[in-house]
Amino acid sequence: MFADDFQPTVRRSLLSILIDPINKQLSAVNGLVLDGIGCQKAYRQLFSGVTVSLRAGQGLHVAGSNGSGKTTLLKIIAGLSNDYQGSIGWRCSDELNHVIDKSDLLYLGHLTGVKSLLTPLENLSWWVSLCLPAYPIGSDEITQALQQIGLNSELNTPCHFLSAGQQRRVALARLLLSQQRVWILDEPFTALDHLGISQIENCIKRHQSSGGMVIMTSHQVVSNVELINLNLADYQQRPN
Amino acid sequence: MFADDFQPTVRRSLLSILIDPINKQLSAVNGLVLDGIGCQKAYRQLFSGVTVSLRAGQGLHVAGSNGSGKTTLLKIIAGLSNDYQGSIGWRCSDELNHVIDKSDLLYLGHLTGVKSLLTPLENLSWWVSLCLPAYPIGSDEITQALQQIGLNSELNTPCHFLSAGQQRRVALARLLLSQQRVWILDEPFTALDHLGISQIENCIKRHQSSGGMVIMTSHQVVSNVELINLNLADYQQRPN
Amino acid sequence: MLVSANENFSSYRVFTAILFRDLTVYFRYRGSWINPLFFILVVITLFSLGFGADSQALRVYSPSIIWVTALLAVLLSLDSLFKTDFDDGSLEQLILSSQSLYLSVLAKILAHWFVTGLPIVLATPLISLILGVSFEVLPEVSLGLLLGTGILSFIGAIGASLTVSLASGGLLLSLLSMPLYVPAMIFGVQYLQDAIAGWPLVPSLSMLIGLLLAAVVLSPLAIMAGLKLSVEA
Amino acid sequence: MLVSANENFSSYRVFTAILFRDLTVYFRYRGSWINPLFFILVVITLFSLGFGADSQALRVYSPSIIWVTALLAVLLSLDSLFKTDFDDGSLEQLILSSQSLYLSVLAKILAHWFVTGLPIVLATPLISLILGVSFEVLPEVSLGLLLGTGILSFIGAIGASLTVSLASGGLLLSLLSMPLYVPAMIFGVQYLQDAIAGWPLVPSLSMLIGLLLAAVVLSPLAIMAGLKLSVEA
Amino acid sequence: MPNWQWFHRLGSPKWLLITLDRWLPWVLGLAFLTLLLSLIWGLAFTPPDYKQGDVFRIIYIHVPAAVVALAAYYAMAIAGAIAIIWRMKVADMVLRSIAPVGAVLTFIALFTGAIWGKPTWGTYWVWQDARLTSMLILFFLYLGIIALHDAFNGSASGQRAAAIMSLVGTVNIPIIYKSVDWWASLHQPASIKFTEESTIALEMFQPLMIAIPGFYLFCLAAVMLNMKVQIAHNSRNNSWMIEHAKIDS
Ligand code: HEM
Ligand SMILES: Nc1ncnc2c1ncn2[C@@H]1O[C@H](COP(=O)(O)OP(=O)(O)OP(=O)(O)O)[C@@H](O)[C@H]1O
Ligand SMILES: Nc1ncnc2c1ncn2[C@@H]1O[C@H](COP(=O)(O)OP(=O)(O)OP(=O)(O)O)[C@@H](O)[C@H]1O
Ligand SMILES: [Mg+2]
Ligand SMILES: [Mg+2]
Repeated sequence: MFADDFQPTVRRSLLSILIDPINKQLSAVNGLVLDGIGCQKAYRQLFSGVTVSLRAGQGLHVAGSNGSGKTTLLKIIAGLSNDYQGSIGWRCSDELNHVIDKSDLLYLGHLTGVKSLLTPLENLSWWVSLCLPAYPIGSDEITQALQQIGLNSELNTPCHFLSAGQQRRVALARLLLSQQRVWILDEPFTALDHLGISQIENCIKRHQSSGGMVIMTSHQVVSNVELINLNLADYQQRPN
Repeated sequence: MFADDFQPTVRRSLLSILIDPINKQLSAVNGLVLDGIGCQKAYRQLFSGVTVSLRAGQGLHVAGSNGSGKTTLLKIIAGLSNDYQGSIGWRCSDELNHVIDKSDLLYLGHLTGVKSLLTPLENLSWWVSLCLPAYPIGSDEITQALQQIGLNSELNTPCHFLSAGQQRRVALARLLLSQQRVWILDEPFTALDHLGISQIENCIKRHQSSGGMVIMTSHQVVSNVELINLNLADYQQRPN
Repeated sequence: MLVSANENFSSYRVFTAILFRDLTVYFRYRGSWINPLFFILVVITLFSLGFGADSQALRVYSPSIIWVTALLAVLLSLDSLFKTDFDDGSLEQLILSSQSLYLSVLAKILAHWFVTGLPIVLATPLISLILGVSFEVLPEVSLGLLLGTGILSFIGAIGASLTVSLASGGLLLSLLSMPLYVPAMIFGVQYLQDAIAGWPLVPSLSMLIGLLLAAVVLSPLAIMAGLKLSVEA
Repeated sequence: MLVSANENFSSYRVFTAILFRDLTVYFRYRGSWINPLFFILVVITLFSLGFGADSQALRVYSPSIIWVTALLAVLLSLDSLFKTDFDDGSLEQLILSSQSLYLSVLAKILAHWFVTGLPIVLATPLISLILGVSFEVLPEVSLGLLLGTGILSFIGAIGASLTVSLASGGLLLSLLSMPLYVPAMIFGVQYLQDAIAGWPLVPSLSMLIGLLLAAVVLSPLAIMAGLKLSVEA
Repeated sequence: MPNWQWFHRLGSPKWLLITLDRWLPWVLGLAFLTLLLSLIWGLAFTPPDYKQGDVFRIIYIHVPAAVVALAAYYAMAIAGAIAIIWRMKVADMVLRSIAPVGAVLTFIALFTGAIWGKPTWGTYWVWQDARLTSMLILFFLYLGIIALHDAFNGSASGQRAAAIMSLVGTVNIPIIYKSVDWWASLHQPASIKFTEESTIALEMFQPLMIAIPGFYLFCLAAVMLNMKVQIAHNSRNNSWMIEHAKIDS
């Protein structure tokens, strides 16, 4: 009934509803709202008044030149930084709910959280237990995800032996298992070859079509995915 | 007389000649030769028989999918790894000279050697003293190089405050000051925006036109630079 | 009801996942658990070397020596407790995990204690031998080291979480932890002295247990705050 | 001729560039040079706390205490000597530089000594005060610490270069360095004992000087090999 | 409806700087007056101690310094708590301003105590004395907080880190206070008591009772000065600050 577009699998349906903290009842999530986000770094206003409303199934491409504040914005949305103005929240049937549960967010930044001493298999299993503890994801599924992303013979090689692109793939394999509603991807295509990029693009498309949202940055052209463009240059103040 | 194409500035002419270690006389360098390079990692032959001859002014684009061994090859050429088969050397008037002086090589890998505690200015000055100690490069030139690459207000901000792309730029500013004959660049376009990429491409073109050589990898399309393509897939052995 | 049972289960899953991952990482470098042990043995040997023939003095000062060395071994190893996770971005994932950071922190410290504190405790007979402490009080000394290394790990982890984003945090960590260690030091040395002299143990033992409980319950709060601010930095 | 003069000049330029860069990095974290000093003061304080009322014993064992503590302070800080350079790729650039790696290594160790060994040497009066060592032998004790911290830095750097590519190298470093430190420890303690007792210093002093010279000349060779190996790994 | 204006003003560095400028001369003047009064009274008009002679007069520095050093730690920890709970920038500045003052006062207490110890106990320092050692620990705690704050190069994280550390450090406070009662000690047990009869002679006591407020005022003045420095540093790029600096010079 509610949030129909959030039900590609039985699992995700668990997340598509939200317990309203005030009325203690379930409500449907229609989208993510950024309201007048601004950030100041060392007395310089990086950007201000960033206002976007993202509906289920939509994606946002944060563009801007080097140093314009894309990473900063993504970290703010992910909840890793508290040093900002404005507000972020879910839109639940026309009301704004400012409590975003962390289990709804997947963040993948410049640092990927892949332990170089562990093998791809161990790395991904750990992440699954950490970020998807409520889902019964078995080791078969984890192996499959890694193979699908192009790691076959390297499943049990410690990651510090892997190439730059292979290490990124270990991190990106999370997208294949993810149950999170919003993906926040900071330059996911770094170090990937063409095949890898198109795989990730497909992955994002599938996520969107099942009602997920994506917020990403990339200096490379994202050709196959439909994304709303947000150019941070439009939100910069003239230096005074 | 000899090696005419190596003389864009007075400085570089110093490097365009080589002291033959056997006959103790000067000889002209015509190019770089890779002869049957092969490398094995953990009982797996990554590639073998890579044979290329690069003339002054030419560039080599090492292509290949993730994990095919591009970084490994570049490190071998740079002299950072001794674990390989085959030989590398200068071609000096038809003879092969196996001593490549380190002062002729500039290597820029996944790790850039930018200290995050130091400012861009300090970082570049250090590199100049370290890798170009024989050249009278003043701090004006260093500042100029950084400004040219797009760092203006950040000259004196410690690098760990800078964005991913800005940090790469601090490292890439070396290219503007470089006096080395061969540039070995491992994915130089990582994290750069469009403007940055075209700047680096121009930089490479200028280097080539003054007789320098470039060996690089990139998963992005390199549109403006003429490069010989070397696909590592062609040098892979079938797994047996 | 269902939700809370489910939540408990997933907390448990996260706790064990972190515990076992950390233990795997520690054991993959064989050094990790041998090193603190080796360190404490070498330093204690050096001390006894320094004390030379005067074995009487050695016996008298052995409580202090044991404590100071255990403290240094723990401090030395604490530097990397959160550091590698910070460097490779795992810490961000840990903080972003929907599960309680409190439990994650507990799991990490526990794993760390398994590879630093526990080997020291197990080496008590060897330490006693080198320092000439009577074997009769072995259980008491072991218990003291068990409680002591636990306290040292938990308190030191506060400093580790605050300095994890700093490049040269190692020594700043010592600087911050030393003052916090003093109460534990005082009671710990007192306890060992009582144990070796055969005096009643209840007062100093109860102090140590109290300190450990307080450290286990309270220090994760400070550590959570420290980790969050480090990720923001 | 011209070439070699030029080469000398550029070697000099590289040496100073590395020295000053490292010093800048150390001083940018104000902690870097205060921390070892602070560490040694705290540990010595803790020791004297442990020794308690028996200030006689304290004075007798002060040579060992001074050496063990200086050793630990140097060891603790050595961990980061090449580590940060390894992590950010500076080490590759250092090795690729056409200039002599020998000189680069010397410069790095010297810079490190300036911020760890030297403060300890300058703190000799304070250390003597805490340990109750007579102020009359201050010059001799300072000289001993000067030579001693130098030896400790150079020898410890060998272990640091070998362990730099390992994630949890810190304690492995101690493990590797300890055996190398034993000769220096023995002669150093001997020297300090002689100095404090007012005995003739020539024999132990000449041993210390010999050790320092050998360490300065020979250890960079091992360190160069260790660094190259670490970068390849 | 309570007037919250002052509370919001606290967040404005400009208003704070002007307020500090207004109050600082008064506090500083009062501090000097009381200190001078207590010192003259204590050094010149109090009879010498029948056992210690004139040496005891160091009490007029030692005790106030020790008392205020401890109180400063409380103030710092409270500022830290406020900084963490309400994320007030002013509280951060207060914390960072108190730390060096507290460190110096602690050092004075240590130093004067050591000097006093020589004639009375026959030694500068006794290691097994818990009060002496815990005072030393307090000194290290102050230094650690300063070092931690500065290691972050002035970012918001450094301020939070220092605040957390100051809160964590409060565990040492009861030990410092109670140490004399818990362990046999050479040091004086608390002799200044407000609920019972003090065990100290009235003539010696009176100047001390002036010296302690004097030290408090002096500490306050130093903290205010430090805060001015902090504000100036934090706002060094702001236009109003540049104007302000011009007016001052
Ligand atoms: C380095 C050595 C010393 C240190 C660190 C030290 C520290 C302290 C401290 C922390 C206080 C507590 C203030 C309070 O209760 O709030 C204090 C008070 C006092 N100290 Fe010391 N002290 C030292 C040496 C001495 C010596 C040698 C004497 C005299 C024999 C002395 C006499 C006193 C007296 C009379 C008080 C006031 C006690 C009271 O009324 O509460 N102190 N000292
Ligand atoms: N303490 C500071 N002092 C000065 N500038 C700072 C400070 N901290 C951050 N900045 C600036 O804030 C910006 C941070 O940008 P951010 O990392 O978000 O960029 P980005 O858009 O992700 O860039 P990139 O495309 O290079 O990844 C940079 O321009 C940086 O210079
Ligand atoms: N010890 C090892 N065990 C197994 N495989 C290894 C080992 N060391 C290296 N390899 C393999 O060697 C290859 C190294 O590739 P390299 O880093 O040169 O790739 P690359 O072409 O630069 O890739 P990318 O485009 O991702 O940067 C990887 O496939 C890696 O799996
Ligand atoms: Mg970025
Ligand atoms: Mg690569």
